Amino acid sequence: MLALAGIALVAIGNLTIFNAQEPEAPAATMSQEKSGPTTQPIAFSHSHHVSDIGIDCQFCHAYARRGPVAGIPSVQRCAGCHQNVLSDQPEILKVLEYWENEEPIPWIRVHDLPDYVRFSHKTHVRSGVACENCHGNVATMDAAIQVESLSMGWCLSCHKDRGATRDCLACHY
Amino acid sequence: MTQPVVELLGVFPCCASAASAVRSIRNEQLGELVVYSPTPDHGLDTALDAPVSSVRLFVLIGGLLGCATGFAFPIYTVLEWPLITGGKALISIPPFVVIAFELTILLGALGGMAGFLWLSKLPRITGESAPDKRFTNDMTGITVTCSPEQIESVRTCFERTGASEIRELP
Amino acid sequence: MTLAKINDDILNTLRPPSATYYAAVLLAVSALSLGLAAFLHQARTGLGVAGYEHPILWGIYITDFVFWVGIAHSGTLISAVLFLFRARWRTAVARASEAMTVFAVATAGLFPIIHIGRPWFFYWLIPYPNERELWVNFRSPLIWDVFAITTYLTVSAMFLYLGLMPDIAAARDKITDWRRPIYRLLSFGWLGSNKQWRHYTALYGFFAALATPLVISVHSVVSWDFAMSILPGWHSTIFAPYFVAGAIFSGLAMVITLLVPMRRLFKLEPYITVHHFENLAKLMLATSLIVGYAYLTEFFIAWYSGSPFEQGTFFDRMFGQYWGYSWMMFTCNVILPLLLFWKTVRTSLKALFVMSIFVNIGMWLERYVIIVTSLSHDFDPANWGGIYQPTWVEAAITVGSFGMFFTLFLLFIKNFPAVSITEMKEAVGHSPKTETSEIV
Amino acid sequence: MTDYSNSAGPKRQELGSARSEVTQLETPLTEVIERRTFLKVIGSAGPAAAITACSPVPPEKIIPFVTPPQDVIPGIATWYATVCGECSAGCGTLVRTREGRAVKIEGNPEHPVNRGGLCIRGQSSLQGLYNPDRIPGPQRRRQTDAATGLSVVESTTWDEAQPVLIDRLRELSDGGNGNRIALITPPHTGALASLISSWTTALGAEWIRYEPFAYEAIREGSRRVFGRQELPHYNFAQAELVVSFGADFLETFQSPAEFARDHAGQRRVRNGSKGRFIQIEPRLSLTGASADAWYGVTPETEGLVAAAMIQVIISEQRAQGVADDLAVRIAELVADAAPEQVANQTGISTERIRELARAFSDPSLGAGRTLAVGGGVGVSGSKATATQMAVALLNYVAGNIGATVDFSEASSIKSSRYADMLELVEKMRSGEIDVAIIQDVNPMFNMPGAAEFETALARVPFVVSLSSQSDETTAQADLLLPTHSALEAWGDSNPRPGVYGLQQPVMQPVFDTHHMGDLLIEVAQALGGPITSELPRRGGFYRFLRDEWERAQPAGSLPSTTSAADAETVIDFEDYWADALRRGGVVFPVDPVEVKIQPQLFDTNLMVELASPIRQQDFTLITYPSLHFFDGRGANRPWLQEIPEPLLKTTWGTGLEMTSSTASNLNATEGQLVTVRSDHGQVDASVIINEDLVDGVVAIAIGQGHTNFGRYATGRGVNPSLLLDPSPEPLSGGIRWTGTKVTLTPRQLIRPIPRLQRTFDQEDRGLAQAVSLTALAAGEVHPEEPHFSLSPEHDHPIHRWGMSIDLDACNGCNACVAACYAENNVPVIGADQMRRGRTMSWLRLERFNEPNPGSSGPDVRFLPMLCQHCDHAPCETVCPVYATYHTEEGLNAQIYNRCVGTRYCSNNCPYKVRRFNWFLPEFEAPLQLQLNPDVTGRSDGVMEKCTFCVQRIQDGKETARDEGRSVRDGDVSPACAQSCPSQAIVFGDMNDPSSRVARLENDARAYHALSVFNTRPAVTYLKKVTQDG
Repeated sequence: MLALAGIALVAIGNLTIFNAQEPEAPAATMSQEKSGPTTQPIAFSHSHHVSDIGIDCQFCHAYARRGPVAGIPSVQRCAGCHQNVLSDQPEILKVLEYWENEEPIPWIRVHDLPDYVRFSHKTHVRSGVACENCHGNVATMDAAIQVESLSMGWCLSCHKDRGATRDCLACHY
Repeated sequence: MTQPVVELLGVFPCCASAASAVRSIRNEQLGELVVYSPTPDHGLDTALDAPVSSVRLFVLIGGLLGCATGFAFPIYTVLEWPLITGGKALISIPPFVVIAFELTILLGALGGMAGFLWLSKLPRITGESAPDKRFTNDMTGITVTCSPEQIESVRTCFERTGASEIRELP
Repeated sequence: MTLAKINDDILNTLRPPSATYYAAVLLAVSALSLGLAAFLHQARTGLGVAGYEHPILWGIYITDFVFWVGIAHSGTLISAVLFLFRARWRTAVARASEAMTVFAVATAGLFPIIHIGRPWFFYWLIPYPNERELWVNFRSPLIWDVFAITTYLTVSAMFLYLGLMPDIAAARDKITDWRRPIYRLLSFGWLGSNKQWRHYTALYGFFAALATPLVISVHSVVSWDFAMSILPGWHSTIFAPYFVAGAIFSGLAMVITLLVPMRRLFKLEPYITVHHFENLAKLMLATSLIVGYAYLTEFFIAWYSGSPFEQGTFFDRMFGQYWGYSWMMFTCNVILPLLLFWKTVRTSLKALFVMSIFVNIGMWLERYVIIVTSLSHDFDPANWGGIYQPTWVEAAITVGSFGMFFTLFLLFIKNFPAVSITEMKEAVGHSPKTETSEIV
Repeated sequence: MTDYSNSAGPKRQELGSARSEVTQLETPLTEVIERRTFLKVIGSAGPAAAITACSPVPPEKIIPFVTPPQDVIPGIATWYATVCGECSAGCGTLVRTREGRAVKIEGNPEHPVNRGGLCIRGQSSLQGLYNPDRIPGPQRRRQTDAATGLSVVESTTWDEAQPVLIDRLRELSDGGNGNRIALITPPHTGALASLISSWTTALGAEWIRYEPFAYEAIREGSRRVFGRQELPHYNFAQAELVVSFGADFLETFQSPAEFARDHAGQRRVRNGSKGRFIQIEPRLSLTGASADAWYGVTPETEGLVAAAMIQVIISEQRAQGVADDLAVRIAELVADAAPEQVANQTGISTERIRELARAFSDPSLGAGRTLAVGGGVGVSGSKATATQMAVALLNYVAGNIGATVDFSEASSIKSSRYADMLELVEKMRSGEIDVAIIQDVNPMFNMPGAAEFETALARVPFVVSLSSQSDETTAQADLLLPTHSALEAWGDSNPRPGVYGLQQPVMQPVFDTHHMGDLLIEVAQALGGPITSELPRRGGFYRFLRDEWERAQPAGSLPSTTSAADAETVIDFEDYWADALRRGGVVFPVDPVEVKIQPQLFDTNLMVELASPIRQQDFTLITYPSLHFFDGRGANRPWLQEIPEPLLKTTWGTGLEMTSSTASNLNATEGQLVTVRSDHGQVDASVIINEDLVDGVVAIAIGQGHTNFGRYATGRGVNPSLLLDPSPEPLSGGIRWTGTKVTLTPRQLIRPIPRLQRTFDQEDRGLAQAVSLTALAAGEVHPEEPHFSLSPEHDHPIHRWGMSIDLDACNGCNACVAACYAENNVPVIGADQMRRGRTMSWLRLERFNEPNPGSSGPDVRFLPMLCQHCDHAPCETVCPVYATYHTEEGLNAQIYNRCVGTRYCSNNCPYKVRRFNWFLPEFEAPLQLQLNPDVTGRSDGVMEKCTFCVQRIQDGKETARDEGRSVRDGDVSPACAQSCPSQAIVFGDMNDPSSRVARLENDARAYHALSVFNTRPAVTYLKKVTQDG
C-alpha cells in the first residue's frame, strides 16, 4: 500500500510539475470555453451578418471549400462593403481605419485545434459537413464562441456516425 | 423481549486448555463462544468444529472473473477499434493468455482479500476491541455469551480447564 | 522461549531507534532525494541527458527495472513457495523478505516511468476508458508488464499486509507511544477471534498458492520484454526460466545483504540463526548453478543456430567492446558462488555478506550486459560501434532507487515487526520449551 | 526603405498557370494570414509547451490578409520555377512556398540541365536563405580609435550607406581613377553578367569572376589541343565506357545533378549489358565509389596513364577517325609513354593500362561511344594542363570529340583564372586598388593562405561587401550592403549555349537586403555618364532583365517547347515571358561545332610536361572539393554539417584522411590531432582513417576550417588552403589543389570527428546485395523464398504504397537525405549529439565494402536505409499504446502525439530506422521559417521515422479526388524519390500491377533487406550489378 501510495505520489508530482495536458483538452480551448465570448478588436456580429442580411458563411470565409483553412475575411472584403454601408458607425470606422492604414485586424482565435491535428475545411465541407456542425449556430451569435468541445472523442463520434475514416494517420501526421 | 445475557471471559495461558474449555462448553451447550488467540490453532478449530472457510469461494469467483475479463477485455478493445500491428491477427490469443493469467491471479487475490475482510467483519475501525490485550500477546481467551443462569456452569467449566483468570464482561 | 518473550523480543525492535539507524535513514533519504532531483532534471531537460547512444535505446533504467523486479522474487519465494513446501525455517526470514518484495517491486515499478520519453503520459499504458476511445495494445510485452507488475505489487502487498495484520494488532496492544493510533488504524480492528483466524489461515494459504505461479509469471513476463523481440541476444526461448532463476538468485543475495546487518542491529540472533543463512546459501548455490547453465546454453544455442546474427552478438558480448562487463558478470554470478559448496563459506556470515554483494553486482551486470550488448550489435553493422556511456543522471537515479528501497525498508523494520510474531508464536506455541533458533 | 527594394520583387508566376497578371503581396511576411500554420510545427504537448501553460495562456491571434493575394489559398502550397544559385551549373528548380515563405526546393523536371533531380547543396539553399548568420541589413565600419585602428561595425540604413559608396566611386571615376576599383563576384551569367560588364566598363573598373574551381586546366588543355579555351560538355548518356581521371562528376564537377542522371541512365542494365565506368585517382572519391573499378594512381600521374592509353591505341591502330598522318604525329607525342614505361611511375600495371586502352577504343562499340573525363583532385596539381591535354587527345583518338565530348554546348560560364585573381591581389598589395567590391565570394577563406589575400585586402582603403552571408571576407569590409539570395532575386542563368534559366524571387526578402542589380543600376544612375542610356529609367534590374530577354527573344515562336503546328505564330513577348517564367526558362537548339587538332600542339613536349615529380619522403596532400561544402560556401548550413559525408560518414568537421597503415606508422589513431606542415603553412587536423588512399597520400576536404562564417561553420574542421602553394599552375593559371608536400607530426590530443558509421563490413549479412552481369543475363538470380506466416494475411483494399531503390543507380550523393530533412522538419542536433549517434535523419545512407578483384579499391555499395514499412512490422507489435500500427494503405504509421517514448519499437526494428527525440528540437530563427507546415513538429520524448511522406500521399490523393479520377502512377512521390538525381528511388502503388514499383518488385534483381525475418517490407531493393572480371 505504501508502495502504491509512492507511485501515486510520484504520479501526482508529475502531473503538477508539468501540468500535463491531455490532448483532448488544449488549454486555450478550455479557457475560452469557460470564459465565454472573447473580446474581439471589433464588435463584429455574426448574427447580424448572417441572420439579418443573409450573407453566406463562405462569402467571407472564402477558402473553406478550397483549402484546409476557412480563412478570416481580408480587411479588403470588410471595407469593400463598408466603405459605402454604415460607414459612419464607430465600429465600422475602426474597420476602415485598419483599411486605411493597411493593417490587418488582430482577431482573437476562437476555434483552435492542437498542432498535431491536421484538419482540412475543404475535405469536410466537400463531404457535406455543415458549418454549424462544428461551429454551432453562428447565426445567433454576435462574437463567435466555441460550442463544441473539438476534442478527439467529439471528432470520432461524428466520424463513426458518418462512416468516415478512423485511421489515426488521417488526422495525425 | 430480549433475554438478558451476560458475557463471561476466561483467560487461558495455553491453547490446549482453552481447547478443552471450548469442548466442554460446547458439550454442555452453555452459550455462544468466541475464542481469541495470539495464533491460529488447529486444536481450537477442531474443538470448535469450525466449518472450512468460505474464502475459497471468493478466490474462485475472483479468479474466474479475472480469467474471463482477461480474455474478453482485450478482445473487446481490438474489435472496438481494429488496428493491425505486426501483421498479427486482431484476436491473437497467445498474448491475451498472459493478460488473462495475470488478471486471474489479481482478481482471485482481491476476491480472497475481500472475502476475508467480509467474512471476518473487518476492518473494524470503530467498535469494540478484543476484551483483553493479552490475547494478541500470549494468552488465549474465551468469551461465552449466555443467560445469567448459566454463568456459574461456565465459570466452573473455565476453572476446571485451567483458566488463569475469569471475569464477567460488562 | 515463551510466547510473551517472543512478543516482547520482536516488538522491542520497534523501540525508539539508535543513532546508527538515524544515520542509515538519513543516508537513504539523501540518496532518494538525489535520484528525485536527477529525475526532475531529466524530465524537464529531455531524456537526452542520459547516455543513450543510438541504437542503444534502452540502458540503465531498464537494467534497474529488471534488477529490482528480480530482487523482489526471492521474497515471494521464501514467503509463498517455501510456505507451500512447509519449510519451517522460512518463518524467521519470511517477513523481511516479503517487505523486500513489496519495496523492490514498488521501486521497480517507477523505472518504466523514469525510462519513457514522456513520463507525464505514463498512464496511457493503463487501459482506462477515455474519450479518445483508445485502448492499449495487449500484444505488447510492455502491457503484459503493466499487468504483471501491478498484479505482483498488489498481491504481494496484500500478502504482506495480511501477515502483518495480527502483528500490528500485537503492536497496538503493546506499544504505547504516538504510533498507537496508527497501529490501531492499521490493525483493521483485528481481534484474533477464532473466526478471523480461520479465514486468515485459509486466505494465507490461497495467497501462497496464487503467489507461487505469479512470481514465476512475473519474471517470465519481464524476460519476454526481451524474448518477444527479434533482437539477437534477446530473442531466446530459455529466457523465462533463466530470468526466474536469476531473479531468485539475486533476490536471495539481497535477502542476505539485508538480514546480516538487520539481525545485528535488532539483536535478532535468537530468531535468525546461522542455520537460516546456510539454507539461503544453499538455495543461492542452486540458483547460481541454474544461471550458469543458462549462460552456457545461450552460447551453445547461438553457436548451434548457425545464425550469423546470433553468433555475431554473442561473440561480441564476450570479446567486443563490452567484454569487461560480461566477464565480470560471469565471475560474480557463476564462479564465485561455487565457493558455497564449502560449508565453511555457507556458515560464515561475513563470507556470505561479501558474496551477496558480489552477486548483487553480478546480477545487475547481467541485465546490463543482456540489454546493452544485444542492442549495440544488432542486425545492421552500419549502426555498430557506439559505446553506451551512462551519465551522472542515470547514476544518480540508480543510487536514488537504492535510496528509495532502503528508506522504505528502514522505515518498515523500525515500525513493523520485521519477524513474523504470529508465525514465531505458532511455531513454539505447542511446546513452550522450543527455542526459536530451533525453528529450522 | 527606398522604393526600389520592392520594385524588383513583386512579379512572380505560379508554375502550371499561364496567367500573366501581377500577383502582389503587399503585406509584410510576418503579417500574412494564418500565423498559426507557422506555429504548427512548434511541437506537441511536451513539457516546454506545457510549462508555459501554467501561466494564463495569452489569447492566440488570427491575422487576416489586408488584401488577399490572388492564386494563394492559405494552407495550399504555391510553386515557383526558378534557378538554383548555389553553383554555376544552373539547375532549374521548383520552390514550394506556403503563405509567402519558401519551404522546399526541388529540381525542375522540365529543366534540361538537371531534369528533376537536385543535389544536396542546391536543396540546402533554403538554409542559405534563412541562415541566422546572414547580414541582416546594411552596416558600416566606424573607426573608434584612429591611433590603434580599432573599429566597430554598426548597423545603418540603405539611405545612408548607399551614398557612401556612390561618393567614393564618384571620387575615383571623376578623377579618372576608375581602374582603381575592383569588383569580385562569382562567375555570373545572363543579364546580371551583362549589367556588371557594362558597369565595370563604364567605370573602367576591374571585374574578377572568382571561382575557386574554375577548371582553368581543362580550358587551357582544350585551347592547346583544339584551339578552344572552353569547358566542353560531356555527354555521359552516350558513353559505353567512361574513364574518369579524377573527375568527381557525381559530386561537384561542373554539373553533378545532370551528370548523375545521364550517368545512371548509361549504366542501367539494358539487354544484358550496361555501360562501364573506370575511375583513376589517388583517393577514392564518391564518384570513384560508383565505378566498376577504381585504380589508385600515384598523384599527378593520371596524365601518364592517359598518354599510355593513347600510345596503345595508336600503336595497335585502334584509333577511330584519325587521319594517318595525324596519328603518326600523335604517336610521336606520346612515344615515351608505353605502358611498360609508365606503369612503375603511376602504380597501374602494364596489363591494366593495355586493357583499358583496348576497351576505350573497342571498335565493336563504334566511334564516339567512350568518354574520358579529367578533372577534380588528380588534375589540379602542377601537371594539370598537360593531363587535360592528354585526356583531350585520348578522347580525340577514340573518336569522342563531337560525340561524347561536345564543344557546341561548351560552358558559357566565364570565370576568371586564379592567376588573374593573383594579379589583382598583387595590385591590391601594391596600393593600386582603392575600392574593392566583393559579392558572394570568400577568397579570404578559399584562396591559398600563402597568397595572402588578407594582407592585400587590408591595404585596400575601402572594401565594400555585397555578400548576403557573413564570412571571413565580409568581416574585412568597411561597408556592407547585403544583397538578396538567389531565392529572393530576379535573374537568369545561361550555363551553356541554348539553355536560359529564368530566376524569379519566390518570396519577400527575409532581411533588409537589396538586389545586386538594383544596386548597380542605382549607383550607375547616380554617377551618370553614358551608361545610363543603357539602363532602364525605372523598374530596376527587373526591367533590365526583361529588356534583355525581350532583345534575345527569337523571332516567331516559343522555341523548342511548342509544336511545329504553331511554330509560325508570332508570340507576343508577354506570353513568351510568362511561358519562360512558368517553365523556369527557355531552351534553344544549338549548332554543332567542328573541332580540329591545333598544329601548335605538336610543338609541345607533352611527356616532359607530364613527367612525374620525384617522390620525396614526405606525404603528398590531396585536397578535394567537398560534396557538401563545395569550396566552403555550404559550411554554414546546418543540414550540410549534420548529414554524414557519404564515404567517410563524418559530420560537423573535416580532418586529415590517412590509411590505417600510415596512421600506425605515425603512431596516430583515429581522432588524434596531427600537425600538418607544408612549405606554405601549417594546420592541426584530426586523423580520419580512410583506407582508400594510395600510399604516401593524405587528404583533406575543402570547405571547413572557417574562422568567421557563422555559428554553424566557425571553428570546425580544417582549412587545407592554408597549406597550398600559392603559385598558380604555370600553363593554365589555376590553383594547385593537389600535390603539396607535407610533413606530419602527431600531437597528444584527441579531437575525434563524429562518424556515423564505424564499420563498412556487412559481415555477409546481405544488406546491400549485388549480382554479376553474367549471372543476371543467365538468369542465375536467387529469388527470395516465400516465407510462411502463422498470422492471417491482411488486406490493402485500395492502395498499398511501396518503394523500390535501385542500388545500381544509387551513387551515394545524399540528395535524398537532404530532401527528407527539408520535407519532414527533421531537426539538426549538432556535433555533441551526433557523437552519440543520435542523428534524427529518417533516411540514412549506409556504405558497405565488398571485395572487388578488378579494382585497387573495394566494391562500394550504398544502401539508402529508411523505414521499410513492413507488412509484418516488428515495431508495431511491441508498442504498448498503438502509437505505431499498420494502415490499410500499407504504411507503418507513427502517431507522434500518442507516443509515450518507450523506445521498444526501435529496439525491435531490424533496420534501426526509428529516431527518438532526446530533446525538444530547436530551429534557430529564422530557420524555422523553412519548416514544412504540412508536417507536425515532434516534441521531445517521442519516436519518429520515415512516413513515406504521408503528407504528399494525402496531397496526391486529394488532387486525384479533386480531379475526379483515381491516383495514377507518379502522382505521389516522396521527397527522397523526387530529389534523386539518378532516379534510383521509385515510389508508387503496389496494388496497381502496371505501376513502376509493382513491376520492379518482380524484377530479377529485387530483394528485401533482412528478408530472413519475414518482415515483408514495402521497400524493395534492386541488387547492384557488378561487371565481370
